[in-house]
Amino acid sequence: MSGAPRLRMRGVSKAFGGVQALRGVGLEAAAGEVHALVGENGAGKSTLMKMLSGALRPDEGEMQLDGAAYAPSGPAEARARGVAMIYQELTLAPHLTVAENVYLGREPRRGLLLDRAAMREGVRRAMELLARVDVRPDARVADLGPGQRQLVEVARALAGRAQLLVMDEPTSSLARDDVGRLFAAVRRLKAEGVTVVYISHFLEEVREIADRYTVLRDGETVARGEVSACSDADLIRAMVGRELEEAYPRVPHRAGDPILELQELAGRGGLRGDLPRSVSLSLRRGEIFGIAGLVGAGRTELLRAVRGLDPIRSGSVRLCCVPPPLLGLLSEDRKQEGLALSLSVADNITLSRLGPLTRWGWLDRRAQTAATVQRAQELGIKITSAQQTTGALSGGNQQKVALARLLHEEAEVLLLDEPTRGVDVGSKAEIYRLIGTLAAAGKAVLMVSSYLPELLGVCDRIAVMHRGVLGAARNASEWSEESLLKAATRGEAA
Amino acid sequence: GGKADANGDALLIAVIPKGTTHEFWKSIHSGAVQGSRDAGVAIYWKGPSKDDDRDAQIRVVEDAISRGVDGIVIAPSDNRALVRPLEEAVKEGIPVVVIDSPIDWEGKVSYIGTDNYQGGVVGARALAALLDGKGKVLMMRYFEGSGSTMQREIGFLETVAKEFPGLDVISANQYGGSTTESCYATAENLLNAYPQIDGIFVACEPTTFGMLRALQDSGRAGTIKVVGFDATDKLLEGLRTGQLHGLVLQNPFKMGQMGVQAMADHLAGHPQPKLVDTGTVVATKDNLESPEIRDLIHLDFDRWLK
Amino acid sequence: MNRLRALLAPFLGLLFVVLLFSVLAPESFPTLYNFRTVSTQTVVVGLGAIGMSFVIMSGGIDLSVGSVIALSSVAAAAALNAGWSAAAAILAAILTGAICGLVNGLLIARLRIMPFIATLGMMGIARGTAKRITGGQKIDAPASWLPDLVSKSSADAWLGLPPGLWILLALAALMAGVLRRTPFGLHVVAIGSNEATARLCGVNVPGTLTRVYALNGAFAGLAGAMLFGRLSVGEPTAAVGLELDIIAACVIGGASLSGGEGGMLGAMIGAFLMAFLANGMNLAQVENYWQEILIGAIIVAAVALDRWRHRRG
Amino acid sequence: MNRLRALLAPFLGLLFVVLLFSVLAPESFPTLYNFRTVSTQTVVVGLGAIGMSFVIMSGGIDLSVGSVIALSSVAAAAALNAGWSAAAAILAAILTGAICGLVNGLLIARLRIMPFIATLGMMGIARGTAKRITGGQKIDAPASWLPDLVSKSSADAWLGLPPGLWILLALAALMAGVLRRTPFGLHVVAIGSNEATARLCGVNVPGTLTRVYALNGAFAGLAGAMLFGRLSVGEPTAAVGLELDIIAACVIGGASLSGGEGGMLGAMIGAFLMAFLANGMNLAQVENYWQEILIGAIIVAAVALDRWRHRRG
Ligand SMILES: Nc1ncnc2c1ncn2[C@@H]1O[C@H](COP(=O)(O)OP(=O)(O)OP(=O)(O)O)[C@@H](O)[C@H]1O
Ligand SMILES: Nc1ncnc2c1ncn2[C@@H]1O[C@H](COP(=O)(O)OP(=O)(O)OP(=O)(O)O)[C@@H](O)[C@H]1O
Ligand SMILES: [Mg+2]
Ligand SMILES: [Mg+2]
Repeated sequence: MSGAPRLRMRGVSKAFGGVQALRGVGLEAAAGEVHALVGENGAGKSTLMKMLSGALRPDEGEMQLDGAAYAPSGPAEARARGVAMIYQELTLAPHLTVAENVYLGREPRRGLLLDRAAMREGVRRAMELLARVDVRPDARVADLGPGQRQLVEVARALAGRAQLLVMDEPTSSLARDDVGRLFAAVRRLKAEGVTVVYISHFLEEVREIADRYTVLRDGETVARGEVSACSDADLIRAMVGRELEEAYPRVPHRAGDPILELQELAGRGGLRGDLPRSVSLSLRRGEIFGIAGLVGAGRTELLRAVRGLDPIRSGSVRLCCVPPPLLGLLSEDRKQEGLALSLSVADNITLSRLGPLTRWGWLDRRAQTAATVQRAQELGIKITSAQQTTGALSGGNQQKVALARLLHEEAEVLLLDEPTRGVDVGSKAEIYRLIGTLAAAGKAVLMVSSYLPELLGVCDRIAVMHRGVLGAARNASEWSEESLLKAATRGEAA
Repeated sequence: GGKADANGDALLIAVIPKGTTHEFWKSIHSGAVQGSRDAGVAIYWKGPSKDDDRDAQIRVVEDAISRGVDGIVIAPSDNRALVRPLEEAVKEGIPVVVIDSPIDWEGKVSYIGTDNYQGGVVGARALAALLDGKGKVLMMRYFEGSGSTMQREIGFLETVAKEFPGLDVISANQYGGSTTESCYATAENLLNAYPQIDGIFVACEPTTFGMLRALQDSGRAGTIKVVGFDATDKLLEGLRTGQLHGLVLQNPFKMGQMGVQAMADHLAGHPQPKLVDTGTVVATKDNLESPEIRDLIHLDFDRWLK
Repeated sequence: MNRLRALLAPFLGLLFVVLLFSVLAPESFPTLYNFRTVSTQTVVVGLGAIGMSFVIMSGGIDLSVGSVIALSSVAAAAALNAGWSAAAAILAAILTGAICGLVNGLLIARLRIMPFIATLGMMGIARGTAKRITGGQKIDAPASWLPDLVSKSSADAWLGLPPGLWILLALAALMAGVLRRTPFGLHVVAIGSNEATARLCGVNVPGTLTRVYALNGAFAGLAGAMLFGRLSVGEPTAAVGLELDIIAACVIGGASLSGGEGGMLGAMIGAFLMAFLANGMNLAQVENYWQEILIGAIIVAAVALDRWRHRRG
Repeated sequence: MNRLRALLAPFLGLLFVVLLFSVLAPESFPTLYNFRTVSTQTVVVGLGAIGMSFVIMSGGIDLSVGSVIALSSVAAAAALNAGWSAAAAILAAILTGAICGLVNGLLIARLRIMPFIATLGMMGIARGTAKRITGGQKIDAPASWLPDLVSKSSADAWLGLPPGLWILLALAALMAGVLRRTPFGLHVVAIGSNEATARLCGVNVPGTLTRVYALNGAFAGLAGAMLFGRLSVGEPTAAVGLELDIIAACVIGGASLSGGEGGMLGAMIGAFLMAFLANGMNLAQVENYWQEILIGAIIVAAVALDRWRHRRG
């Protein structure tokens, strides 16, 4: 028993229809180890981990837990074998309470009935571990914010007495403090001998928490080793398969006349319907303006209010010139909102501005295809045909399709909400270059991001949002990660 | 009848009822079979797939025309809606005999059926006789748009107004609806609404059945004089046990039989009378065993339909 | 609490209808006898609504219940005709319904056919089968104690109320417990709330859904037995469109067709609201078409109110 | 292409039904006269299916069309009675339908009531209103050329086929173009595919949905005028349950009730498949209940096949 690692996967392959997602992947992790799994979008990380959790079954290959063969027939059996997973997409049932969600599928019973007392107690203990006792076991999940929801997700994994815990991008909606608490919990588990597989696109997180790593590229294992024995550049090279010259490529651009002015803007977004509270800013042509802040600060709601998707309570949105410039919004949630995945790439790109593609009220398909192909070339989107279904593209390419729509719209003001969320390192750099190119062409960019290095690397000016109030804007060079974080948590622009 | 050869030796006559789910139609079917045996023709029995659905019955007529039958005997579910398809049948050389319910159309060979208005008149007189010409009377209607029952209902109301000033109609605007259970629920509700009723008139089988069930259930069966329509085993039992007091009976067997016979005779070139009233009689507990009534109610369907 | 607050509107609606007709028809509406009448009229829809609540909570729908109720009423009649006891006839009806429901469940859970479609198909299949069995006729059955269950006479009453009402209330209470207090019920709500989550949490989604539809079929079967009791004949053309009344009862009671929301008490209130409305209108001599118009308007108003409440939080 | 491949199964089904009955009833089924008969029988459902295709593509459903068709047929009859011309009567029917549809659309798009519920309410309201207008009776109307549109006699035919069929086919072709080739159509598909995306892209979602339901109502109104033509009376109790036939036509033709998928050609194939099946069974003397059972089974089979095709990719 002592010789075998906790987890061993060998020669695992999986295909979805024609797509070979995994080909002969191997992965090993010992007891009490935090193992990072990294790779580009679509490399196959989530797919590999879903084999462990029983959500998917491998076409080929074998898996072992503590030396014993492991081939779960479904999530229930995986959990019975001590494997827990936090999925990349939030997987909570909004109509159920926190306790019901945490124990769904393995409810403690008293006779034929649910043992609600035991469920409450278990949740309370898990939340203590995360130092967030404010999340009550009987609260309905629908009433929680996104950060709290992700904590429920974590609690579900913690409450299960797992031997192997898989975390697929668990921090994408977490505030900094909660990330810290999560890491503390992970360290405690590690000390108890639990194995953690940790998936993240943030290399600094990998560096902070992981002992060893495995890199996937195009469904194959391309590198593995000790985290302490490799540099970020090594990791990136393994992930992307080439040297990445610059993480934040800069395209020279100059700010021009003001194009968008917000004054004391207050909206009706957010859980309590009062976000944002007060936002004043002036955006100029050829400028990239960044907004930092914690999850739930109201940044998304600000962009939606400016775009006219959410109602405005008070204050004003003023646009220069007549006719007013067009506003285009890139949604933070590609799957749910950003793209109609079952429609073609052409339809997705042109949907927001069909006018120029019609003659006598009828759509000219050939013009639509031409416009699509042109945008695809400009942005380097890899498509086989304009009529291809958007859902078949990889995540990075999907994000570019969403961006291409803003170009097709000929929007002058681009509202970008987390433009690189869930996007891998290589694609990120391309998107940054694209944003720079747009600014150089005289467009104004208002960019929201929770990833501070990219704000600092890409933006000209940055302001911090705290509880619905936007602080003063300063040049990017005057900010550091520390000062941004401080402003985001305390709300002072100092 | 030139198409006789195409269909084999016998003439083929389509007999089209309004529906297939009431025993009434089984009697017509039996009569039609008897008629076909008497006349040496073949019949083709086909009702609409949805009962009392005019468009569905039109389809059946149209399909019969497509099929190239030699004649159509039909109980039209509407006195106007069926005119056009039947005219088309005549245009295709297919003569039409109408049974059971009248139709506003001159092109028919003959109408053989009950005078529904007269059925209401007979019902009113029977009820008045049971009540000695005075008392509170309730009438529950069938569903909105049902033509033959409407005629009976009018016949009843007009006769009461004209001949029996002592009868007080306290409710006549509530519809039972097209299914048995909706008639039943409405009957229950009406009985609750009127604790003091002396007589009830209902103009077809589902309403009579629903009313009978409601009376039985409320324990008032037998205390209120009821005149209903049509004869099924359940209704006859009600008559025997004194829970119903009169059933206006039509003669569906005769309609089917005479309908097919008239069509065969017409195809053979014999002129037919335009109108034949198959008549209505009121069955009561006392005359149940009389030969006239026995012939109407004790049909052994197996003799014709097996 | 939240769930109780959702019941407020339908409850006030029920109260309003009862008060309104007590004023409009003071002699006949607010009497014990009339209440017994309305109760027996509610039994069929009410039993159907118990099963349908599970289906709607799971995010599904069942359009076949009307047909299944008719088929089960035929089955009960046929069983009695074959010389079976009344209890055995009830079981035969329940079993018939459960089998139809099971087929629905398998189509939905295993072949992954949308509930609307699968049960639309079953609607025709069950109705056709009922007509096939009876040759399209009503079928008579020998006397038994089955009709007494839905009798409103005081002789048959238990504690002054019809036995059918007690059965309905007892089963509603029991199934409310099953829905809220057992793992099975939790799984049903979870599937309706987020099916992918339920799957990932190891809930046996196909198995649970199959059981939900089979359960609904069983309740439709029991409703069919009660319908047989009311009519004392098995009728293949009965209960046409009754599925819409049953769904309406659930919706008026606060259920959401997108799943995860609803409850047994609400469904019962909805069923009684519709029955009192029909009864009161008959008693007050209101023309029948008003009933259709009003029920339609109430359905829309109930949901509009609920949406408005939701939006205000 | 993908979209054509989805039509293969319903088309083969139609072919199979036609061939089957050509063998079973060789004298009467495969004749021009019978084809004219089936065409006129399909016109009402077919017109309904054109509008319903838009609704289903947008991810909605409309349960009220049967009632709206009945109400419109009453409106056509009333208009003729008031001395209007046949063309004006058709317009009156279309307008009546469009108004009902508009109300549905406003409830769905503005008050954000689920389509199932909003149209379930309208189902009762329209039916009750039709009965209210006519006092529950059918209403007679003076003779006009309106019934000739759905006549199958060769005297009224255009190029050998009934005028109604040409109207149906022309409108189906036109609306197929509208669905696939106009911004409005693309917006409808986008809403059915992902409503949030459509909103994000600046599509006027409430406006588009309102127009979709109003359009569907207008087609139901035209179908009502045709039904009046067939019956030559306006009948408030007509077309009960017809909405399910119309939805079934769309589904058999490959539409998905979750939105974004479907098409006009498929809906027409579905409508003709059902009409040929009913007609063939009548001609071949198959008992009615088989028709109900078979249509039910075909609906399920069509969708099961589609699911299976999807899963295989
Ligand atoms: N259910 C599915 N059907 C078809 N293809 C799929 C499915 N799930 C994943 N894929 C494909 O498999 C490949 C691997 O996807 P996976 O989600 O594992 O990537 P990932 O490494 O987790 O990427 P990301 O960093 O974006 O989360 C991708 O090409 C993806 O498109
Ligand atoms: N009331 C709500 N119901 C459902 N989802 C919501 C609600 N409020 C916000 N969200 C969604 O949750 C996600 C995160 O939103 P959040 O509340 O964190 O606001 P935010 O201001 O966008 O946060 P951030 O400042 O990190 O952008 C978004 O997708 C947002 O649309
Ligand atoms: Mg992933
Ligand atoms: Mg956000």
